[in-house]
Amino acid sequence: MSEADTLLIDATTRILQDLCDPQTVNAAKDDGWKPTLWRALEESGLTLAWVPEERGGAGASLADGFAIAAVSGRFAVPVPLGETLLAGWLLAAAGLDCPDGTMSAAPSRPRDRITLGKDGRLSGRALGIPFAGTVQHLAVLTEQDRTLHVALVAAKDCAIRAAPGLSGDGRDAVTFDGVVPIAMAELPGNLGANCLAVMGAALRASQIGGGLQEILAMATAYAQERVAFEKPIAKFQAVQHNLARLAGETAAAVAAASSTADTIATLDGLGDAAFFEAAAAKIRAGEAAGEGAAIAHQVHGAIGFTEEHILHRFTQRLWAWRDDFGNESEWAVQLGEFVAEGGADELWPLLASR
Amino acid sequence: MSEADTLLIDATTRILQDLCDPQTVNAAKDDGWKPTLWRALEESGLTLAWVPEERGGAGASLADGFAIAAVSGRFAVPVPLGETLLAGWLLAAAGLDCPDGTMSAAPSRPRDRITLGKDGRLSGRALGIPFAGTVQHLAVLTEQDRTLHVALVAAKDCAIRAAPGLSGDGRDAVTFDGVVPIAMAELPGNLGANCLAVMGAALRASQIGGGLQEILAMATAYAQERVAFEKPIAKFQAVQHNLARLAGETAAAVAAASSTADTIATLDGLGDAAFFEAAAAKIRAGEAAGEGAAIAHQVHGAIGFTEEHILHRFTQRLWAWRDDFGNESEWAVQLGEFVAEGGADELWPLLASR
Amino acid sequence: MSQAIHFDPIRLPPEAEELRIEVRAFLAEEIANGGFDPRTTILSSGFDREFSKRVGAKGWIGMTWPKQYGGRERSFLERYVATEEFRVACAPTAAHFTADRQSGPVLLKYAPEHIKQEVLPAITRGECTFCIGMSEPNSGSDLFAASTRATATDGGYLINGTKLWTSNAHQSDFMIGLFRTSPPTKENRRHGLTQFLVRLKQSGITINPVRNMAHKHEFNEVVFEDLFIPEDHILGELDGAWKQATSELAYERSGPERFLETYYVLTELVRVLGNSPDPRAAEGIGRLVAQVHTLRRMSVSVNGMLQAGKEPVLEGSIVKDVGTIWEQTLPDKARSLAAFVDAEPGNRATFDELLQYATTIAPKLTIQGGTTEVLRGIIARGLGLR
Amino acid sequence: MSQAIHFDPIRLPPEAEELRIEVRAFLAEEIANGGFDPRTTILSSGFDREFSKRVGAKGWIGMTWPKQYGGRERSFLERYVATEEFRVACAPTAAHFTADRQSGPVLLKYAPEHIKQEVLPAITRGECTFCIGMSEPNSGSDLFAASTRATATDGGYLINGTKLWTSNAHQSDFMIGLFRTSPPTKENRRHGLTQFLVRLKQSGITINPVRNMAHKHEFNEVVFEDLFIPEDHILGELDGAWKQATSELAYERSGPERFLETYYVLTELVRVLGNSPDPRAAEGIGRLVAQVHTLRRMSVSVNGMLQAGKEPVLEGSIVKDVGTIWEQTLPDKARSLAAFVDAEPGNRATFDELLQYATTIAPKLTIQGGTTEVLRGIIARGLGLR
Repeated sequence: MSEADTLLIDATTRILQDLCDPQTVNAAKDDGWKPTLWRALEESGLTLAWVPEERGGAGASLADGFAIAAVSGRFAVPVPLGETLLAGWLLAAAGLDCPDGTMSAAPSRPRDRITLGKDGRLSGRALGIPFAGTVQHLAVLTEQDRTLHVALVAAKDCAIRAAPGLSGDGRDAVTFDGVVPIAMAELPGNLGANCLAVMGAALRASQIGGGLQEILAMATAYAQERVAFEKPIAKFQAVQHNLARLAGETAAAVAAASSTADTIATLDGLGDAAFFEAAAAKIRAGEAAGEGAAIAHQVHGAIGFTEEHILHRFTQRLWAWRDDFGNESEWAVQLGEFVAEGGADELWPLLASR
Repeated sequence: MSEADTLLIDATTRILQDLCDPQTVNAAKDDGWKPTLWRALEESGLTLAWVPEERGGAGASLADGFAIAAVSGRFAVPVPLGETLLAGWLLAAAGLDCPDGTMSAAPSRPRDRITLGKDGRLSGRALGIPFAGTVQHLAVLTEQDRTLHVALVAAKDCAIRAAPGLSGDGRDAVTFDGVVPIAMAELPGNLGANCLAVMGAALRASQIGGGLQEILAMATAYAQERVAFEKPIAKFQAVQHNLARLAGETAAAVAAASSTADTIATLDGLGDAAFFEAAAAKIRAGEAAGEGAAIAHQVHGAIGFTEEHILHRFTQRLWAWRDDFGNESEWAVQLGEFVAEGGADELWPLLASR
Repeated sequence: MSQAIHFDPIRLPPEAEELRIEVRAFLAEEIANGGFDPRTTILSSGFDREFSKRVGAKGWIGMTWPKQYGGRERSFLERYVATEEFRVACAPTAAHFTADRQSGPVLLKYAPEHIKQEVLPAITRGECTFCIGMSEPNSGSDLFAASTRATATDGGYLINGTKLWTSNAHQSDFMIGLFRTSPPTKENRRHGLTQFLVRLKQSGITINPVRNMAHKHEFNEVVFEDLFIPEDHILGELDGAWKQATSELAYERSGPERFLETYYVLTELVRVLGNSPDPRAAEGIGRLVAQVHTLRRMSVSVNGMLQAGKEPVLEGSIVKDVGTIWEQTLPDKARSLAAFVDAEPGNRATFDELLQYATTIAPKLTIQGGTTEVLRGIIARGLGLR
Repeated sequence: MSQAIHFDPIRLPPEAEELRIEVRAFLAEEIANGGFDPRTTILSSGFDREFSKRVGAKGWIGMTWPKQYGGRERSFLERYVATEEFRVACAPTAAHFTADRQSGPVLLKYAPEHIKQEVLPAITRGECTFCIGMSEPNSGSDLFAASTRATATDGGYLINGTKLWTSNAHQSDFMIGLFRTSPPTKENRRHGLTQFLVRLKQSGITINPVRNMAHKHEFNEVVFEDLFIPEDHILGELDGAWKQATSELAYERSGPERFLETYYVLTELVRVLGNSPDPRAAEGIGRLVAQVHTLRRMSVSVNGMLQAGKEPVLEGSIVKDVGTIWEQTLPDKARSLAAFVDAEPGNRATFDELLQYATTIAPKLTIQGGTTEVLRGIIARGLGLR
């Protein structure tokens, strides 16, 4: 079992509490707080936690990075912290140096392909790239004659069609046609074509787990404050049972995500075990995100449906995160095919091996 | 809107109350009550309600027959009343005379095919035929060079592999290879290959609706009697909400089934409208059967799981009925393909036409 | 034990189907000539006074009401057909729908004659928008906790307090408000509330927007400060609003708007899945269609039974419970079924846009107009459990 | 606000994985030499004393207990591995499982030394079957309503009353029974119940079968008429059973048996869907596997945290709630996913047989050992709501 650095988690939590309190952010009149937050995260080394020190990063462990992601979920962080982490990991994996500033990674949807031509130019398109419209760089997984490469691209060089997505963070369409990367390198042999999807899914599962923990706490607290029919609604059995179900969904997401993070952190490369755990976590956490958000809203009633309440900062990100790096259906088909190929009698040994 | 004969419904209810009270049947040491019940049903003309008088039946309306089926569901009738009704309808549709006694109809599963050879012998196999192991005759929908025929077959002439099925009523495998029918006729042109499936689905949906009404009444009554934590469990909000959900499932099944019965009773032949309604009713009633049985058991707790309690007489039949004449998935694929063929903009006109 | 649940398999009568043809022609022409745009209507509040006036001119607002008040004395099944066609066409009915469904019937039953003569015809002309002033900051599901006071004064009442979640208050002419005229009694905590007709366009009323999580201005906070309401604006019995609350509920709960709120997602889903869906997609469509068909048949049945003088109160509540849960879960099911639809430009842009919107508004569908929790309590009472 | 829900990503230690290899070899050999048949075990009660003795001989019953009582002082994670392997192999463990999981730990904690020395070693040898005498005709979910009396007499107690739903009582040697020694007090309705060790093979006890809806004899009614129990057979505090009820609950709620009860359906589903499932079937398998994997990881985590001295009480209850709901709905999901599997003879006969059985027993999974309603109340309490 891997252990994340509690000091690092505490530091992340403190920065986010100070500079990204959802209540303050929600009430802010403009985005002026964003650069301050980003600077604090960057200066503390959190944004490039997964990049070795010699490549400009903080050289933290894989377990640390997932812990940062889980904390970022608990704050519904509206800056590309997770995305920059992921992009940094991809660049570092290929031995590339990491630039400062915000990044995102592409592709996010399983069927999007970006190819690298003989002329050194990219082509292809990726939809739903988180924060693509606002980040400075993109780390791109690309193919040239079946060889996988990682390319660092300046966002300004790409044609980006902005779309706010559910959370307002941006789920933008990026067209790479003709773009010349700033830097490029082959992906090492211990990583496959699904490496970005697996890491992205694991990251999102961690964030979903964190987000669910927070809306469970919010809904639990609200149920104890809100009075209806002359008692706190927490005293109604229907509300208690709804919250028990929310706790169950939260537990499943948290357990699946932390199991996956642990698997990736303790094994070398991203083999079948990482695929299996990441797929299961993204499926189960994605299901939990949908169920959990619905329950949290039901408990909150009308107030939770308003712009001024922070609940939507979480629920809209939960909905968005379940779509990123493969949705439940996409992962489930892949996982189902993997299991079927092994056959009925190999399923239990597979499960027990985790 | 078609109206069933209330006198007939009352008569059916009375016979079943007298001779097929679930409590009495459940406690009976042997099957001695079965012939008495069957004789009463037969003498009152209920078993051949859908057969014209000149062919040996009661000549009741289609609406009447579906009403009988719904009442039979309310009593979880363990004799082939619905099956004989259906077989009688099929034989009569082809202009064949109906024998006395118990019957069932084949095939029940959508992909089972029975063919009629040039030598006048049947071949093929049908699985899951309700009561096949105990009835005297089978009405069989069969094909000869794409022409549809109805054949009356003596059950003793077939090779029958008995299986009790969920309800114990029998869901038997019937092999027709080499069987020479007692009588045979072409199906009239206004009926197609799906006519038995459509009628069977409509019949089962009616029975499921009746069964759900009864378990809703049982669970409601039980919740008011059973005391836990010093009050009737009906006073617990969780139990109230479970029963409200059961009421919703019951309502959906009843509404879908009665709409289908009305459609078949008022239109000539079994065209697209009958297919659409029967498909929707079998899907929705089948879903309701599963959900509803689960809720009724949850409300009843341990007592509902015992042999001596009558709940299982209903729930096991609900589970069995949803498999007969096409399950939810089979009908849903057919209905989905039908809707998709019409296209998005024709969906609302289709719905509104019903 | 309660009466068995029952749904007469009611079909819409010929006059209703004739009306459907008229309504469809009207809506098609409106769309064709730019009268409204369905997509815009979905994504906005759907409030368009000019459109409402054109609907009023056709005689389709308050169409079941007596002719002397501008109504057309048509049946509830005719109204049913018009309502579902407007809803499915995503027409902007917000400026008249509340008055048509709820406020008008209340006025018809409880308002003094001169108010009926003044207001009802204006509603039918589409010139008069109503909102409903029930909820308050501390009184949501529990309406009888309302604390906004109506204090008796010369010839009327002075209103002080705050209503919340009042949809469209900022664009309305009238509110039917629930105010406290007496404290509750020990025996009956529902005692002491009275319904009033409130004219909104006057001083003493401040309306503040409450934006929703889709960042739209739909709700309002309505603050009353010494607002005077004349005595003859009382609707029904003083202190006895609790007796009136249930009068039109079966209609209100069982209308097509109770399951068609996100119907556009289903239409677009069928479109993106194409004419030859694989078994996975076909099964999904089939199950969704079976459910919406069943809900519609339940809803038609309840309306028809009401028209026939029956009282399907339990059935009406069930339609709302099953219907709102369904319309709420539809976006998630559609998302899953469309997971493998190719994202080539144009293929699913409309679907994705509408799906995203429906996902965002879905949470309110089991909260507004009575939460699932309250509704299931009502159903449980109908079953004899409470 | 409560502590955040947490699951340490615990992996099973090498000694547990070594044990797994041993257990698998044992089970494979048992099946090969006819020691037990998985299918028969599923369809029967799974009670086989000879098998239990062979398991006892391997040292796998009470394996976490002190060696002085026949235990092996192995870790709870080792026990976890053995339990899940036995469960997945559909081995007939009914003759020892209750004693291993519940009764033994109660004796260890509360029984006097001479009883521990007598009974515990016999349990570990697989020679001693326990049942649990908690529920009564009028006391199911509400255990503290138990009314079977234990009246003080010379040197002990006389028991009169009836226990119900007592699984395997007819094949058991002992019961741990909950009897009323005093009336409840005004302040504490849970006061007045005491746990006793009951020797079943004596007069004064009548055991009547209660067949279940699958027509199997699993439950019993156990009638006590002036049964004498010596004083030293009291387990724990007189009148204070309510303090003891929670001692081993986290283990009891979070074991692999809480989500693997119908696991055989998943195995057979994967088999009938074949190696190249279509997207509909593949998605279905994928979602089911994601869920069972997650449950197992939750369950391992809770057991590991317990072993590490933590108190994941809330997490343990959640495992049981989510796990039992899942194992209950699995048969229905499998039925739907297998809808298009061809019915050629042999193809799905085993699947259909097991599916039918699982469908029939599914209702009990959210009732036995604490209903979903009671469990969710416990979770709500863990969240700080009660």
